[in-house]
Amino acid sequence: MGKGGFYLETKGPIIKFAIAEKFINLARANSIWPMTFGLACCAIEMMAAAMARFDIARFGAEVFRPSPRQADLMIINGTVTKKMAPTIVTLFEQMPSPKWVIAMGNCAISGGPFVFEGQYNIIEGIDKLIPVDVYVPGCPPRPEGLLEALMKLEEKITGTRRFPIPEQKW
Amino acid sequence: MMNEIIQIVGKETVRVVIGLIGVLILVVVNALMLTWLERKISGHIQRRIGPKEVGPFGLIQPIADGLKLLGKEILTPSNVDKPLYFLAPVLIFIPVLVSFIVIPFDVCLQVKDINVGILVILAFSSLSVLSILLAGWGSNNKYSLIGALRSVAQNIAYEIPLLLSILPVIFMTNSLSLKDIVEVQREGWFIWKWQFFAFLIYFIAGVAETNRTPFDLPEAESELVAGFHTEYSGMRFALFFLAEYTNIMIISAVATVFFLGGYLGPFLPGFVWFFIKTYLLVAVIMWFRWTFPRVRFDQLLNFSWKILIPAAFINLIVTGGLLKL
Amino acid sequence: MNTITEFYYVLVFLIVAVLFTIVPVVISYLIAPRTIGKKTFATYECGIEPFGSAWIRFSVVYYVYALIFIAFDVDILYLFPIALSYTRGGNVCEFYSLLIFVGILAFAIIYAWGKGVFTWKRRVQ
Amino acid sequence: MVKTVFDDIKNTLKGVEISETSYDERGYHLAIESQKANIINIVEFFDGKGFYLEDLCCVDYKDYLELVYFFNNHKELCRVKVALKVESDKPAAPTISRIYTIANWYEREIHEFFGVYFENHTNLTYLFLHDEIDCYPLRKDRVPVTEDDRRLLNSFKPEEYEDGFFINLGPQHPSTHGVLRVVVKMDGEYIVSAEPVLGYLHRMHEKMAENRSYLQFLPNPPRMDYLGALNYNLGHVTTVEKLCSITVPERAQYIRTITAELNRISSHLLWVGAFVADLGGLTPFLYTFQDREHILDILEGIAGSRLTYCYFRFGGLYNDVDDAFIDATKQFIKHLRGRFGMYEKLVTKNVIFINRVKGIGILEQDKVPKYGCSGPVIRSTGIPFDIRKTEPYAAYDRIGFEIPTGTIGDNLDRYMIRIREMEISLNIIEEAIEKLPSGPFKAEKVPKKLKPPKGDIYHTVESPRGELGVYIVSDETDTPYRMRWRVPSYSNLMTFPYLAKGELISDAIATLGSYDLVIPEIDR
Repeated sequence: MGKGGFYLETKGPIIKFAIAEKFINLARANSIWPMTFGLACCAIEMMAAAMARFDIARFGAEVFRPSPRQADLMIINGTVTKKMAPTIVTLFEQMPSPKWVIAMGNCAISGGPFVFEGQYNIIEGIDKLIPVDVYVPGCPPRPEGLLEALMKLEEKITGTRRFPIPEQKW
Repeated sequence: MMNEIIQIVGKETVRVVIGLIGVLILVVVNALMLTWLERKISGHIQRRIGPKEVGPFGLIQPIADGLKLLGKEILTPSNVDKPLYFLAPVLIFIPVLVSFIVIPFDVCLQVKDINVGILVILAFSSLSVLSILLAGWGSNNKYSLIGALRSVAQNIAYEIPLLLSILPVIFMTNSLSLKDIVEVQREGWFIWKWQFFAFLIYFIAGVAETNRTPFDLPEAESELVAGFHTEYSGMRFALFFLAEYTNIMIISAVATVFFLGGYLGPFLPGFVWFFIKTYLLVAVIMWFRWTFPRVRFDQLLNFSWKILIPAAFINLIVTGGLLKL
Repeated sequence: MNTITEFYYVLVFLIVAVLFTIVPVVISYLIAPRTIGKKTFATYECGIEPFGSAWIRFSVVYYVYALIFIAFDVDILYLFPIALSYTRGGNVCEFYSLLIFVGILAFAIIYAWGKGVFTWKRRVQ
Repeated sequence: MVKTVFDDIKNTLKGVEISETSYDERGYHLAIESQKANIINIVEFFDGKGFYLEDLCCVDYKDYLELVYFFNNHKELCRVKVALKVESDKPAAPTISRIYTIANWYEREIHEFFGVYFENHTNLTYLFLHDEIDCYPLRKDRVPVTEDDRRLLNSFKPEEYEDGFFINLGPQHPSTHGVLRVVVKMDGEYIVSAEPVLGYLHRMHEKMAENRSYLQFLPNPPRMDYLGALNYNLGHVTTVEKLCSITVPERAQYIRTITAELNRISSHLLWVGAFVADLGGLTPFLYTFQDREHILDILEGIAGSRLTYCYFRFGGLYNDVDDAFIDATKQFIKHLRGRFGMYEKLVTKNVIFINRVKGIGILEQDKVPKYGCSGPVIRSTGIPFDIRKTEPYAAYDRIGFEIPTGTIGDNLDRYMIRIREMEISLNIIEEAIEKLPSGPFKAEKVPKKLKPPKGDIYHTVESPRGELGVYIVSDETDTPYRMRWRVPSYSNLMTFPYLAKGELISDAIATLGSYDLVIPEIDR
């Protein structure tokens, strides 16, 4: 971004107790509220993850807040164009901390299929603009992919994993 | 005068403190319960499970939410009107707490039976309108502003049917004390004794007063993002949330007292009956939310003025007539 | 005496309510981390910089409703004292006074209705 | 129709070069070579005849640019291509936005991507591109943005708007279903004016097409419209097949019909849910998604992905369907038919819903040609216009079906039409399964490297949102010289400023929802 990507100044809390912090982190991991925010194809799969079949509510993450002020998680679910980029950075900055970002889909990770010589309109990877916590590859990823990303994010917050990783059978 | 005050403080402090602790616990537990209930009910209506992994049946989910919101940064946008912006969440909580003074949970389970009980609730509930207006105006955000203005118009429009629907009951009991009103119903609940329509009017107006679907215009998500609390984050937002759920309970509790015989009922202890009735009504309000679309603003206002208020007038006249003729 | 007691209750609850809202905010302020970005404190408007302030003159369509409300709310408050002593008198004439009072109020609605206060039209120039 | 138009032009517009072309080869009946001097007259002629502007695009031939206007008629198929050559150095052309409202956006688009200046155009500010673009992207040579155009880059300047109450709906807004931005001027709850701002998801599909071979471009169309992926896939594939004269086996045609209709149902189902969610009722959204999952499962079984299917290949399909697919589809038809009753109870019989949509967002029939809208939006006004009937592709001409139409063109009509269309789609699928012939699913001897003959072709299909047109100019290489996508949501959205004017904001949002917008499709 020509007009200057982002800068963040992070400060820890004023008072910090190790035990309290642990509990609050546990609470944070179990109550991740995503922001209502859709970009492209992956947004439909994000919606599907919130619907009856995949039901992201089981993990307490179905409270989609339309205002960034009340959200914890930003799911970048689609191609980030140069016109959209300042908006995304603004929205990310307007979220109160602690906040997390999931880059969902190849477009958000690297520009995906829309990278070619002479491209003039997309950002090749949202991590050039804002810090990303979990990447979900796929074009688009399945809703299960997003659920797994949520698990990964919980693991990142608390340090422990909710379910054991299933054995690979192939 | 001074002596009297000291006397009262000395005599009543124990009761006040016990009552306060009880009410505070009730408010917090109720809000946690209701958020859980809402998410579970919505889940089951929508053919999914709802919160499940956090604690047994997801029961710890609301606690996790609360703790998370506690550990969340509180942002104050730079161009808000700071005094108003700070005052709004404080104001919204006053009516919530004060209303519980007069609600009779059982024959002797009441903080204080004030003889103008219902007036206390009604008077203080007007504060929440003020709070929403302050929140909307103070935020300096256009969605908030529209949400707040809608909220005010809506609240004042539905306050009249609300008043008019409880008036017939007062005509029949000649008392404003909630406990007296319950006691009179030993002869029969008012919902069966002439006041069925009053109950309906009250309930509809109550749903509107608490800004719930189908009257949730102030926070209409598809139009106004998050409505009047768009700019509120962390704990301040949680207070709005807490107040909303407590308000639902208060509206249902007053309906229980006025029309459903309050704590009266066979076999079970009184407060159990009271909570059963109250939460049934709460569940119905939640059921509304997950079934109906939202009404439009003019429809909302006109529904009150064209249907509810005339109906309430007729109901009042009929009650007056039945009592006298 | 009794009234002062009641006021005492309300006052205590009121103060506690205020404290109850301040304490969590303070705790939250102490234990929450903070991040400050360039636009963190800017007004939210879908991620776009808003055009102008929200504090401008704003045409409210429903101000007429507010006017009727004031008239109504005050009048209905008069009904509360009536309600308290309605059945104590044995006379039918109380019913007729009630009828007249409510009738006048109802007339106000009919008047407003007829004046077209309750119709919202699409505004096309 | 074609003959009368031909004669009329010959007689009334003297000195216009007009020729008849083969519809089967080119996709249009008449071709007109026009000059700057007479283009307005020609356009006015078509406007007078009740034609609508199907598409307006530009092709860069290096020595000159060619503006291509497509006119078509809703009543009877008669597609006319009008070509206007403009010099490549400082290109300029007269505007036709006064005659056709939709041309306003088409011309702005061409101005952005090719640098063609339209004389007397009211507002040539950039619609799609970001502020720091430094060249005209679709020009074959790199042409830097001129100083005059640079001033038009930032389309909204706050200082001009100090006197009004302006609200941005979007790009991040729950009601815009993606990243559409509508700048709304409000007067209390009423909308004074609404102006959509596009381009937040412009993914350069048309530029990519010029850089990829026909085969390599296959995955792109499904990503333009991720809800009607197969229909886009079909549009691309059938156009190229027509251009290269590839015949597709009958079995493949039927399977294409079945899968495309399944996809249409899944798209409409999502819309029904999203539309009711716009009105505040969230639960139907979850119910429709549940039904939609059945379709996703069925299509995943044959195409391999859940959303952006790329199932059709030039000359046939990626693979054949099996009995499991047929059984699952039959079961699904039964299942969905049973669900319509529930939707009716939950939505259509709900008095709040009816009061919210009835008589709102009325689009008059006579306004339709000015905007060139299509799909359920045009059918709601009472015009039975459906590409599946007027220009049948796949196996639609061998299957009987009706076209549902509305009466007054309000939101309720658009809702009912989509519900009805789902029922009709079920019937189509049922009939197609019954008639499904055996045989190969792929044409033999389709070369890996397609090199179509020189020339251009315009071909349309009916996507769930309306008329999807693909215009390909081939130069005998394996990459298209120019590929232009005429997308339905674009012209449907153009009616929004008109329909939203003077409405309450809640109604305007319902109207916006009723278009069934897919933003990547508009932005391409």
